[in-house]
Amino acid sequence: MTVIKQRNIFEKISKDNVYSKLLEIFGSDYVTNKDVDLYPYSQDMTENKPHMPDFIVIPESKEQLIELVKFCNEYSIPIVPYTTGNNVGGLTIPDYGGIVVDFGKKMNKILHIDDNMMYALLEPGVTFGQLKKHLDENFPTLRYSFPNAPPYSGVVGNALLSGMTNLGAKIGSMADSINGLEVITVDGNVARIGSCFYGNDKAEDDSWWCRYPMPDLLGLFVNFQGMTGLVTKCAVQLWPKEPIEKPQLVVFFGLTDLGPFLREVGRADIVNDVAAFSVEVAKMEVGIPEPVKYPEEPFYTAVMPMTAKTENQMNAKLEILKDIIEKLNKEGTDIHLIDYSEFAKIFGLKALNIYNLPSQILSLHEYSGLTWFGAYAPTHKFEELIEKTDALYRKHGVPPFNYLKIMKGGHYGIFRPIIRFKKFTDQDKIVRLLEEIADVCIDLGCIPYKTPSWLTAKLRKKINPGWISLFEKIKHCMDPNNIFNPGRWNT
Amino acid sequence: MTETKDRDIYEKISKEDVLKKLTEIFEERNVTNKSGDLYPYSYDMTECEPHMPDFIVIPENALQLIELVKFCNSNLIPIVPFISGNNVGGLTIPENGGILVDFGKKMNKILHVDDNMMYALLEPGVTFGQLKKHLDENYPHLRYSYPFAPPYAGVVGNVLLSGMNNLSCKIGSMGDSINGLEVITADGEIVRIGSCFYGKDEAAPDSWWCRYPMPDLMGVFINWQGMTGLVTKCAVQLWPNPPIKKTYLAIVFGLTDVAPVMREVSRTDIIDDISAVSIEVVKMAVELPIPTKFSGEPDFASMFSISAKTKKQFKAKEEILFNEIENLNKQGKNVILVNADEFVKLFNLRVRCYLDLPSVVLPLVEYSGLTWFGSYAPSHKLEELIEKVNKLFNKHNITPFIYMKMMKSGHYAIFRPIMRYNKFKEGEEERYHMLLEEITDVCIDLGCIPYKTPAWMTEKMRKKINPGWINLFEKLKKFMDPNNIFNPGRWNT
Amino acid sequence: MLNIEFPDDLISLSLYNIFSSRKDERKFIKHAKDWNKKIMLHIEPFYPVTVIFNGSNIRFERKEYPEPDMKVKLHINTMLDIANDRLNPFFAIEEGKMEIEGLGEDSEKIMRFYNIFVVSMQMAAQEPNVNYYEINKNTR
Amino acid sequence: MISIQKGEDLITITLQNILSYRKNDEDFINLVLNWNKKVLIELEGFYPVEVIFDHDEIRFKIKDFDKKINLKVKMGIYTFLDLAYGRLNPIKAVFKRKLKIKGLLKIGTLLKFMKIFLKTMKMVASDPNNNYYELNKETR
Repeated sequence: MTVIKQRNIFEKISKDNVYSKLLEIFGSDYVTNKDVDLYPYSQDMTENKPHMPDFIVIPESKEQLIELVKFCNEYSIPIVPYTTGNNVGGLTIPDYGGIVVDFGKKMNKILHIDDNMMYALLEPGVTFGQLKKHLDENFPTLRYSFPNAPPYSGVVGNALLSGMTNLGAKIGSMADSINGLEVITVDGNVARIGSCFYGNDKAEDDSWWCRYPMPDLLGLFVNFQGMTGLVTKCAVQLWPKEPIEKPQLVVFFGLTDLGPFLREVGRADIVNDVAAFSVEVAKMEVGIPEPVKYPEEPFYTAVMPMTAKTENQMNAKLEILKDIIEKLNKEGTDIHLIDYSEFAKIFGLKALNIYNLPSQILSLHEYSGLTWFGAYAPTHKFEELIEKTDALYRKHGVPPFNYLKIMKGGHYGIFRPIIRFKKFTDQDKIVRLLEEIADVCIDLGCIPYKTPSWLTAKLRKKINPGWISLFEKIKHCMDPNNIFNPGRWNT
Repeated sequence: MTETKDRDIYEKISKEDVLKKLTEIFEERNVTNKSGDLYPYSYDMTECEPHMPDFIVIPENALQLIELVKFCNSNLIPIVPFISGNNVGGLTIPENGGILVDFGKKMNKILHVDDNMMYALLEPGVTFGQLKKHLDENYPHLRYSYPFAPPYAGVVGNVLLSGMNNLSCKIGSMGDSINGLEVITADGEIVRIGSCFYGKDEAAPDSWWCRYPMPDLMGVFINWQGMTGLVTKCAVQLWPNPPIKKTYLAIVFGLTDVAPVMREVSRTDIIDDISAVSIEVVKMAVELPIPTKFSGEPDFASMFSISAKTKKQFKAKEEILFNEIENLNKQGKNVILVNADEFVKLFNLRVRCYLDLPSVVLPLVEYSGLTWFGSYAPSHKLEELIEKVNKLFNKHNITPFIYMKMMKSGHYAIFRPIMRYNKFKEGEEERYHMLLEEITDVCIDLGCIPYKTPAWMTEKMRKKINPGWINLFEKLKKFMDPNNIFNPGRWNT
Repeated sequence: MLNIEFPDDLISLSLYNIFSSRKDERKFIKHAKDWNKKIMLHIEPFYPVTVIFNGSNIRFERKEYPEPDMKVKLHINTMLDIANDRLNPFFAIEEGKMEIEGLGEDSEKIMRFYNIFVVSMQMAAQEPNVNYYEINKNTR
Repeated sequence: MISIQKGEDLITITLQNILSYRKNDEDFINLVLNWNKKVLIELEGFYPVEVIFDHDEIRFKIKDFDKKINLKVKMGIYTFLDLAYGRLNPIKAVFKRKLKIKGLLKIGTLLKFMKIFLKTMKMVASDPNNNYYELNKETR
């Protein structure tokens, strides 16, 4: 588990002086050091070891943060960015204490929607629910895409950490949807990256339309978990909303039937996304607290958002989909296609939760603990991944909750075993299972995202030394005093 | 024009000793310093000021290059990567001399094509023609995409510099199609980036399938024009090759109406590629030396390529396109949509060179000189760009040659005025460069962002870019290449 | 007032969902109460489920009972066609899309089956998604 | 041997491209030689082009047309393509008013024009793209 190297962060300056400086920057209403306030920020849903921050600050402007960064860099005080704390990787647990910057409260404005170039310029605190509402009400012809996360989780964090959403089969990782960033670097410099990079202190609202073609500095902040700077603005791509919607449900009676299906349907380029779950998850959805799979039941169910501009286009897509399933069944799979919205009404409308995102996947939250091994995966290893993890689940007597996706027209996959648990009671068992799953998956070439530090510790042993030293060098170049979210990737 | 900062690169070591070392690393037959051999590497099609390299080396493996980089880094000798010299930005002109590494000759292998995860693992020297041939023969169900460039241009250079191809309306900039890189950094360390990053020295050929989700070190090498390291391997995404393909030609009357036409059609998300050229360009293809536009002639020709898995799907897409054009005509535009293959045959087959990429785009190569302002552009500014740039062309009475594209379902656009000229005609180069500078100023003011930028252009940009970006850029460059040995001079480094 | 046992397999859950929306409805109670029949329903490609009507109780069992009073077999998509009024149940029987054993001449049985199963299904299908939005309104 | 003026505008380039296709072919030469007629071809949406058949020469004009025109032909681009690709029979086209012709009575002229132009156009259309592939085979 997370190794916390002891480090006294108040060598150069007393805690009291830090406090008074923070009061000076943010004002007394927006700074706290009271345990009751700090406690909720000391942990998340996962098993990762909690650690108390020393201060919480609630910023409202870039200027405040510039001052904060300069100050913290001078005195080597850790800064941990926080939006809503919904990540499943302990990413905002302040492993070394220091200052948690809560963007969720006041830096949560939708600054601009560009109708023509189809993007949204956001502050870090904007949530999925907020963005969806804003678009539905003001730009009904545009859509964003949503992950399998509650509506009160953050858009910018998801994009910066290569999350995946319900357009994943079409557009791939969300990292490729970032048009531009405004970032505060360790020296207190504000850098505007992407097509918004013209203009001395301010960029035009209509200039945040692309990441390229200048030297790609954006990568320095993608998937770095806040280790290289403080992001204060982010522009993400939006997509045209197509009038015709016909989600489909696919059931898989063979344990590994899902593998070939995901590969084929991904390449066919006809669905927006495939969200494939173990049947246990589907049952959990309609309120079975401890779902078990009966032998007659299918192993997996997949929900696939499908949209089109015209009925003819939709029919053409469905025809292709049916052909794929027919072909696979001829080759021995046992796969069946069902109209999802119709089925959901018969089966229980709660099931629509999985489709109408963002939504509260209720049953996940009835548990105190939630953790997972979320990974980008090689699609030709799907079968092996399913079989091996299934065996591990059974060995530990935990119901298998696997969540699979196909990404970017079939170019890669997502494999994500999810585990709910009761904190403090069965946590140790779960941790063991999770570690075993992680080892198996990494050996099969999976690459975890939103990684807790106990996982990056494993990764570091497998990654080529050249990569590690370049990573270390860049981290050092960007953050010589290790003030930005220290501890991530074992920094 | 490019200022070549004079820098004596042989302070630390004599030219002779360098030659000795190079021969030791690459063997005599793969090293030259004869001006006869060096000359062709000293210039390109553009007006960018030529400069002779001191040596050409032809590598065949990474180990040689590691040795080279270590040597150059400790002796401060510039290294300039070269594939086929087809870029239109003077990017491989060795502004400070030094060693030019020609990947095109021996490091040009297609190392692996992954049928399932749809990517190709390439050495830097692989060309578009070579890749297309290889796929057509061995993986007919897969395709790569091709730029408006000859088949002997390099694939890896194009992706590393965010080029755009004939799938751009679907997939956007090629910068997003890179799955992984193998790079040699200044200290001679070899770095594998992307999902191939597991494994101490070698990566499994089936592990080059994605850029994410680990910290994105790849950005450090994208669009950097070789300033941060030497790329020795690159994996690029391939796409399914659908059985049905067809190109439609939209003939657009009215100078700026092509803009809304491209914008609307791109958003329908049914087109693989949308490109548009001034009508004069179409006529150039027919060997008219200086074509002029007559009244009554349309202003732009726009090409839409559609592909589909089934007839039904193709018909559905066609229907959507027809409706879109109908709407536009209802709104007062004047667009005639015809089947490109049919029309071109009656018009003149030479025009096919625009359809069957990669191909030698005849009207370009038939001139000795070629230069352009190639940029990513805000699509809502296209009208203004066309009007203003057209004026400039006419003012200098040079045939307007404007090439445009819509990228990634309409998220952004490409605006690229192009000029062919006669390199060896007295005063010609200066006359065209003057126009190019004026075009550059206008376009940058309207928010265009040039790519594959020559140094004189980055100089203009630096004045407009926010200081925070410049600082970060300088900091990173200094840190990746403290002795400034990697393609010095690019971005005025 | 009927009580319907809460099952825990996919198909029984669907039936539970269909019935429970009507469990306080007079007409439904009239038909379902004291019917005391075992109806085996096999929704392909899934598995057979036996619905046991016993006094005011409805239970589900994931198996074929020895001699059920009725056996019904149809594909899930046929079921959805019927539920959404795209297919008349009687044509479905004629066309062999819905196989029914043990219908006999007992018109009351037909009536009850029709009302309990088919009508309930159709009602579920026609219902607007209101209750779903209720569940979730806080989160949207 | 017929000499054909080089076109400089879209439509003339097209006409030239079509007519040149047979310029060395016996029958074509016999048809055209000393025909000495002026034909005005207009593609609707574009502009008229005068084609001048003058002894062993074919020339084009896009303005200052001659007073005396022997034949005026007018059609839309789609009719043009349909005729070329044999989807539409010229006689039908005339009756359907898709192909509008002034000077119908000079039936001889009309028929000869059809032989000279429409027939050639169809030959061009049905020709495989060989010549193109010839001209840049080294690059593919």
